[in-house]
Amino acid sequence: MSSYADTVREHVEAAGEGPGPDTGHDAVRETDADGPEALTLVEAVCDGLYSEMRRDEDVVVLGEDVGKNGGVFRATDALYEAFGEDRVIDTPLAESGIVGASIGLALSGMRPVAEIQFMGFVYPAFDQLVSHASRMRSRTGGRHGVPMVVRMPYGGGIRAPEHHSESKEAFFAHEPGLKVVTPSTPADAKGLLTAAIRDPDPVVFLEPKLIYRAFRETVPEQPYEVPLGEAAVRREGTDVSVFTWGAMTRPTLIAAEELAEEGIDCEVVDLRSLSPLDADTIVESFRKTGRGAIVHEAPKTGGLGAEIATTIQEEALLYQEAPIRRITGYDAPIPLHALEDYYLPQAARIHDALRETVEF
Amino acid sequence: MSSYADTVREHVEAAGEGPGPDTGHDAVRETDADGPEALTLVEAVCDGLYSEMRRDEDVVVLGEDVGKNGGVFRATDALYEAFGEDRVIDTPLAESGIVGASIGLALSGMRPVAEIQFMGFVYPAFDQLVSHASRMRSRTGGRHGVPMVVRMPYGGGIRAPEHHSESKEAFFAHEPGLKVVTPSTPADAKGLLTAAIRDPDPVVFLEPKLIYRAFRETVPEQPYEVPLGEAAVRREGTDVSVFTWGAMTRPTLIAAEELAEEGIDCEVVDLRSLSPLDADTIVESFRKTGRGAIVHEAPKTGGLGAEIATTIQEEALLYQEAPIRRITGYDAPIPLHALEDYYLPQAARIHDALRETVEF
Amino acid sequence: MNAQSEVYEHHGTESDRDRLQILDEDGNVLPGAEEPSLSDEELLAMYEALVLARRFDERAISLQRQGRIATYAPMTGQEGSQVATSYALDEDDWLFPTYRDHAAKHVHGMSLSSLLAPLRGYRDGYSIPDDVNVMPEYIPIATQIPQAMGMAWGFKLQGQTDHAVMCHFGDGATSEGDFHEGLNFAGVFDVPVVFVCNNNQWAISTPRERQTKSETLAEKAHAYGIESVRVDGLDPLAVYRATREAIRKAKRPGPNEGRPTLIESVQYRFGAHTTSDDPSVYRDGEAAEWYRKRDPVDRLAGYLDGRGLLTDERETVIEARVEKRIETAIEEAEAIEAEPDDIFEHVYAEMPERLERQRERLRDLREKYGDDAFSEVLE
Amino acid sequence: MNAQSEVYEHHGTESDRDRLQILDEDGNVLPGAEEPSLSDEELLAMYEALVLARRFDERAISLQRQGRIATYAPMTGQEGSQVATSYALDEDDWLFPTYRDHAAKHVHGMSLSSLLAPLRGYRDGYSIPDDVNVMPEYIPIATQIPQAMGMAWGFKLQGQTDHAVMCHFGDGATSEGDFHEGLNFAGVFDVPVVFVCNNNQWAISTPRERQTKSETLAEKAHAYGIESVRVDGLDPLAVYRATREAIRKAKRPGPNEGRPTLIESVQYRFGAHTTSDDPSVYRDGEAAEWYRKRDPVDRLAGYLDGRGLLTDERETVIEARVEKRIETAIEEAEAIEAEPDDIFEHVYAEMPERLERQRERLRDLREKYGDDAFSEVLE
Ligand SMILES: Cc1ncc(C[n+]2csc(CCOP(=O)(O)OP(=O)(O)O)c2C)c(N)n1
Ligand SMILES: Cc1ncc(C[n+]2csc(CCOP(=O)(O)OP(=O)(O)O)c2C)c(N)n1
Ligand SMILES: [Mg+2]
Ligand SMILES: [Mg+2]
Repeated sequence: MSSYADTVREHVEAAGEGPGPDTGHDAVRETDADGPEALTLVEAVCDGLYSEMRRDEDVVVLGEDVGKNGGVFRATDALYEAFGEDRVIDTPLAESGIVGASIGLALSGMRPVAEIQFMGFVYPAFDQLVSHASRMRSRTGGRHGVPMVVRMPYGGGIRAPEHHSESKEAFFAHEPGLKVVTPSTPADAKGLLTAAIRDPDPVVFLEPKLIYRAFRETVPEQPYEVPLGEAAVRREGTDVSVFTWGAMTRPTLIAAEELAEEGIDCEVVDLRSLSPLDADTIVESFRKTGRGAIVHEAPKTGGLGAEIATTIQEEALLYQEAPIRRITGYDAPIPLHALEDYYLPQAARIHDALRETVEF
Repeated sequence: MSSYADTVREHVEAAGEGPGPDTGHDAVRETDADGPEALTLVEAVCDGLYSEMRRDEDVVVLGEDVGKNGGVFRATDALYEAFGEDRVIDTPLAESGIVGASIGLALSGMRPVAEIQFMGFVYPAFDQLVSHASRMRSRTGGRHGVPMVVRMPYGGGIRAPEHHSESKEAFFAHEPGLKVVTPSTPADAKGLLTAAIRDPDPVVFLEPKLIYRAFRETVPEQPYEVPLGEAAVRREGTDVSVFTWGAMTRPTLIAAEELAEEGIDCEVVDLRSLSPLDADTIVESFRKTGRGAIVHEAPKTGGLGAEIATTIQEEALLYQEAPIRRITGYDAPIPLHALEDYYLPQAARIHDALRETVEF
Repeated sequence: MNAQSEVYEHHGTESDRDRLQILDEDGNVLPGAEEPSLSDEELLAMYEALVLARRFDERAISLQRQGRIATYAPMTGQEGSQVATSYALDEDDWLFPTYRDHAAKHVHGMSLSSLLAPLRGYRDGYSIPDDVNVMPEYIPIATQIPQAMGMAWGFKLQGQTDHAVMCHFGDGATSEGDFHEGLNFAGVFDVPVVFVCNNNQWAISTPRERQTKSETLAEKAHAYGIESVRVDGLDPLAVYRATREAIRKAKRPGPNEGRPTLIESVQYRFGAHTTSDDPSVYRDGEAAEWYRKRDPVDRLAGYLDGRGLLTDERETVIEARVEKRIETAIEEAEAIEAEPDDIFEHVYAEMPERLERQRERLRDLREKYGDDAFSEVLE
Repeated sequence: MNAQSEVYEHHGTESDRDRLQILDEDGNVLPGAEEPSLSDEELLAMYEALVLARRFDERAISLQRQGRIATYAPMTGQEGSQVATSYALDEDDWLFPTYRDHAAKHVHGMSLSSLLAPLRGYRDGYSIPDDVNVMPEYIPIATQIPQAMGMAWGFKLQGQTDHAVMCHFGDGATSEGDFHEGLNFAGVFDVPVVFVCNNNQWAISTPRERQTKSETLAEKAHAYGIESVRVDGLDPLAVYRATREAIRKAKRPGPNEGRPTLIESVQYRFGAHTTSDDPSVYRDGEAAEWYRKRDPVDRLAGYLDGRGLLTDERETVIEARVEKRIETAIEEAEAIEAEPDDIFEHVYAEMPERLERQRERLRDLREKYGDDAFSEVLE
C-alpha cells in the first residue's frame, strides 16, 4: 500500500521552494512554528486558498458569503481579514453573474476562484461554464485561456435540505475544455486546489462536504501541487479494482478492509481527477485484477461509472473476468435526509457488490 | 428487416380512432383528402403539434419566434394562424423564463410545448429543467406532475454558426425524472411527439435538424403514438449490433449496407428513447451478435455511448466477443463548420470501426 | 464596503423612505391612515396566527438544538408580513413559499406538522393535500418566480379568473436572473400574480446594499412596466391592505390597471439566517434594535388592545391553544416513519423497469444486512 | 398582441421620446445641438468606415446567396451606431461584440477578412491578433454581459485605469437573466463598463414591445442604480458623443459619477435578421420607412456635404478604396484552408492523452480513406 503521506511529500519536494514560512495566517491555521500540522479537509481548502493568494496577488476569491462570513462552511475563513474586500469578495446572489464575472476577471489577467455555495445551485451558471469558460481557449485559437477555479461543496450525507446534496460531476466531465477534480483527503484538497488555481484552464473543484471535517491529516504549510489528471491508488490489492472518488473513498476502503478478512484483496483507486480521467492508472489496475467496480454517489444512469467501465472494456476486455459493477446513487433524486443513507452507497452495499464481482 | 411503415401502422391501429379527418390545416400539410401523405421530419413535427393541439385544447406552444414567424425552422408553421396568439405564443428572449413558465403552465393544468431555438441555448434553462421540472412529481409525493415537452433542434452538419450544432443529450439523460427522446424519421417524429405531449412527465424532445428536410415519408394524418421507451431495430443483422439515434441513424445504415457487401451483417438499433433506455432491446440484440458499437455525435467522454456499453457488459458480458466501440464526436467542442464533417461520425468512420469490431 | 456601518446607517434612511404604514410603532393607527375592513374575529384570528408563528419559531429553534429537526430558517420579525399576506389570499389562490415562509404556508392551509416533516427529512411536508393550494417550499433562490408567473398565466389563458398566484422571495432573490425573467414575462403577458419580496435586509451575510445599487427593491418593477408598492413589513395591517389590493387587481383589474404587482415588504431578519448561521460574525445587533421596537406581534397586540379586544384572559387562552397545537404537531411529525421504498416512488408517473430493479436490489440488501447497515453513512 | 400594428404605431411614439440627437434627418445640425469635437479627417474617416460597412453588408449578403459564406447577420441601418461607438473607444479599451457587430469590430482593429473567416467556417476570425482588443463575437444572447462586466472589474481591481470595456447587445438581450445579473454587478462594484443596447426594434420576429413592457430600455438601468442615456442610433454624431462621454466616465468618473453606463441606441433593423430570415412573414415594411429616411450613411454624408467636406471626387475615391479592400478581404478569406488537426488544438493549454489519440485516429482515417470520405455528412 503506497503511503499517502509519501505521495504528498514527493509533490512538495517536486514543487521546490515555496514563499517561505508565514506568520500572518494564524486564524486560518494555528501554525506550529516547526512544521506542518493536522488539518481537516475544509481547513486544507482554506489553507490552499490562503497560500496561493499569498503567493500570487492575481488570485481573488468571490462568491456568496465568502467574505466577512468566511463561507457557509468556513472554507474561506479569515481570508477577508487577511486580504481585504478587494480580494475576498462578497457578490450579489447570482451564480451566472459570479461565473460570468469570473470569466471576465480571468480575461483581464486575474485568477478568480469562485465559490458556488452548493453544487445544487450551480445550474444558473451552467451556461457560462459549458458554453463559455470551457471553450474560450479553443474559440480564440489559443489567445485567451480562462484560468479560473469554480469550487463547490457536493454530495450527500450531512442531513442537508433539498437541493443541498447533489452529486452531478458527470455534467461537467462531459464538457470538453473543463477539468474536474475532487479530493478525498485534506492533503489532496490543498494540493489539488493549488494545482487547479495554477492551471491555465478552468477547473471545477468539487468538495466532498460529508468529509469536510471527518478527519485530520498532516498538511504541509508550504504550497504544493497534486497534479491534475493523476489518480491515487489508496490500497493495493489483487482480486478486484474499485474506482471511486470524494466522500465515497472512505466507505470503499472500509469495505475493502472487511473483505480482506474474508480473504478478498481489493485495490482501491481514488480518481481525484474526473476530467481528464487517468485512464492509464485505471486500466493498469484492472489488468492486474481482471475485475472491477465503481462507487459513486451520483445517479447510476449516465454517471461517470459508465465512462470508466466503458474505457476499461475498450482497453482491457481480454482481461475482464466479471461484469464491472456500479455501486451508485439510484436513478431518482436524492431523497430528503431521512432516507439518504439508503440512497448513498455505504460499506455494506459496496461489500456486497464486490463480493459478487469476485465470486462471478 | 422489420418494415418501418409496418411499425407505424401498428401504432396507428393501437391508438384507435383519432378525432377524424381535418380540413383546416392546409397550411401545415397540404392534405390529400384521401389519406396520408409524405412529410419531412420537420413537417411531421409541425403536424404532430397541430393534431395534438386540435385534440386537446390544453396544449399550448411557446417560445422564441414560434408564433407569427412559425419558428426559425418552420416547425410551428401556420399554427399561429390556426390556433391564435393565446395558444401559439411568442415569448421574450429568455430560456429560463420559457421553461420556468412552462412548469407553471403545466401546474395550472395546461400541457405546454416549449421550443428552445437551438440546443446550444437551453443552458440558461438548465436549472429549471434539472432542478424543477424533473423532480416536481417526486418532491410533491405525486400530487403535481409536470406534463410538458421541451423541443429543441440539436446536432451538427448544417453549416450553422458557433453554438448551433451541439449534441448534449447526455446532460438530460443523467437527470432522473426527465424523459429524453429523439426521432430519426418523420413518422417517428410525429408519433414520439404525440406520445411526449400526452405523457404525464416532462419530456426533452430532441430534433435532429440535419435531417429536418432530408427525406419524406408517409405520415398518417390521424394522431398516433410511438411509445416512449422503445427502441426500433432498423436493420436486422447477426454479426454486430450498432446502437445509434437521431441523424446518425442514416450514416450508420449506409455503413451497414456497405459492410453487407463485404459479407458483414450489421444490426442497427435506433434507440429513439434516450431516457429511459430500452435496455431490453439493446441487450437482446447484443446477445444475438456478441459484438457492438455505438454511434453518436456528442463528445465521447461521458456520452451516452458509455451508458449503453456499460449496461451491455453488466447484462451480457458472457456473450461479449469484442470491445464495444464508440464512434462519436471528439472530446473537443464541435468546430466551426469548415471542419464539422471531420468531427461528426460519417459512414467511412463507422464502417471502419465496425469492421474492426467484427475482426477483433 | 463595510457592511456593518452601512446597515447601521440604513435603518435611519429606511425609516424615512416612503412606505405604506398604518400602525405606529406602538400599534396606534397613524393619523390619516385607513384600517382595512377586518372584523374583530378576523383580527383576533390574525393575532393568534402571529402568536403561533412566534412560538413555532422559538420551538423549532430549540428542536433543532436538540437534534430533533435539521437546519431551520427562523422567521421572527417576519411573521407579521407572512401572516398578513396569506390572510389576504382567497382560498382558491395559490401560494409559492420559500424555506422561510412557514407561517405563510400554515395560514393558507398547511398543517403545522407538515411544516416540521421536511425538517425531519420526510417529504410528507411537501406532499400538499389536494385541497390546499400551497406549493412545496422553494430552496433554489428565485426559481419559483417564473413558475408562479407561469401558473398565473395558465389560469388566465384558461379563463379561470378565480385564481391569483402569490409568490414569495427575499431581497437576495432580486439579483438572480429568474427574478428578472419572471417579472418581465408577468409584465408582457399581464398575468394575475403578486410578487412579494420579503426584504429582510440580509441574504445570509450579504446586506441589502451589496445586493443592488437601486435605492429600493420596489422600483425594480418599473423595468418590467409593472406596478409596485413598498410597505412596512412589520405592520400587519399595512401588509394586509397592500396585499389584498394587489390580489384584487390581479383577478379583477380596473380599466388602466395591470394585473401583476411587486410588493416590497420591508422587514428585518431579527435572528440568524438559519440555525447553522452565526450572524455575530458579520453584523452587530444595532440595526435590529430599530426594527425590534416595531415588533409585528407587539404592534398588533397594541392595536387590539387599543380596540379593547385583547384581554389578559384571551391572551392566556391563545397562548395555551397555540402551545397545544405545536405540541400535537411535533408528536405527529415525530411519528412519521422512514419508508425506503419512497425513494423510488413518483420519479415518474410509471416506474421504469430499471428503477424497479433498483428498488428490488435495495429491498434485498435490507433483508440481507438489516436496516442497521444503513443507519449512518460514514463521515 | 398584434406585432405589426404595434410596430406600425411605434415609430410614431419612438420619434417623440426623449433621445439624444445632433443631426436632423438630412444631416443638418439641430438648433442648440453641440457637435462633438472631431477633426475633418476624423469625420471623413468615420464616413469612409460607414460606406465600407454598407458595402460590406451588401457584398456579404450576396456572397451568402452564392453559397460562398454561411448565414450572415446584416447590419444595414445599424452601421452608423456601430462605427460611432467604436470610434469613441481608445485603443486600449476592449470590445465585446455580437454576431451583428461587424463594423464595430472592424473599426476597433479587426481586419475585414477576419470578419469573413468564421462565416466560411474557420475560427481564424475568432483568433483575435494580440494587439487588437476585440473579443470573438458572442452568439448566445446576453452571455457576454457578465463577462464584459467582469473584465472591466478586473481592470479596476488591478488598478489598470487605461481600459474601459464596451459591451454590445440587442433589445432582445435585455430579457435574459445575464443582462440583469451583469448590470446589477456593474452597479454594485462600480466597474468601468459601457453597455450598448442596440435596440433595432426586433429580436428576429419578436417586436420590441413584446420583449418587455417597460417604456424604454434605457430606463432599466435605474433598477441597477446606474446611469443611462437614450440616443438616436441613426445619428452617428449623437452616438459618438454619448459613447465618448460614457467611456470618459468609465475611466475617469467625476465626484458623484458612477462608472458604468447603459446606452440605448435606438435603431431599426432595415433588413432581415439573418440571410436565413424572411421578415415579410412577420412585419410589413412601413415602420422601416420612417427610419430609412434617417439613414445614417446619408445623414453623415449630408452633414459632411454641409461642411463642404464631401466632394464628388472624394466620394469616388472612397467608393473605389472600399471596393478594393472588400475584394482583397474576400480573396484572403477564401484562401484559408481546412486543417482538421485544428479540431483538437487549444481545447486545453496542454493536449490530454485521450485527445491526442483521437487526433491520431482521425489522421489515420484520413490517410486510409482520403479527405473525400469526409467531404459531406449525409443529409
Ligand atoms: C440559487 C441559489 N443560490 C444560493 C443558495 C444558498 N442560499 C440559501 S438562502 C440564501 C440567501 C437568500 O437571501 P434572500 O433571498 O434575501 O432570502 P432570506 O433567506 O433572507 O429570506 C442563499 C445564498 C440557494 N439556496 N439558491
Ligand atoms: C441564448 C440564446 N437564445 C436564443 C438565440 C437565438 N437567437 C439568435 S439572434 C436572436 C434574436 C436576438 O435579438 P436581439 O438581442 O434584439 O439582437 P439582434 O439580432 O436584433 O441584433 C435569437 C433569439 C441565441 N442566439 N441565444
Ligand atoms: Mg433576505
Ligand atoms: Mg434586436
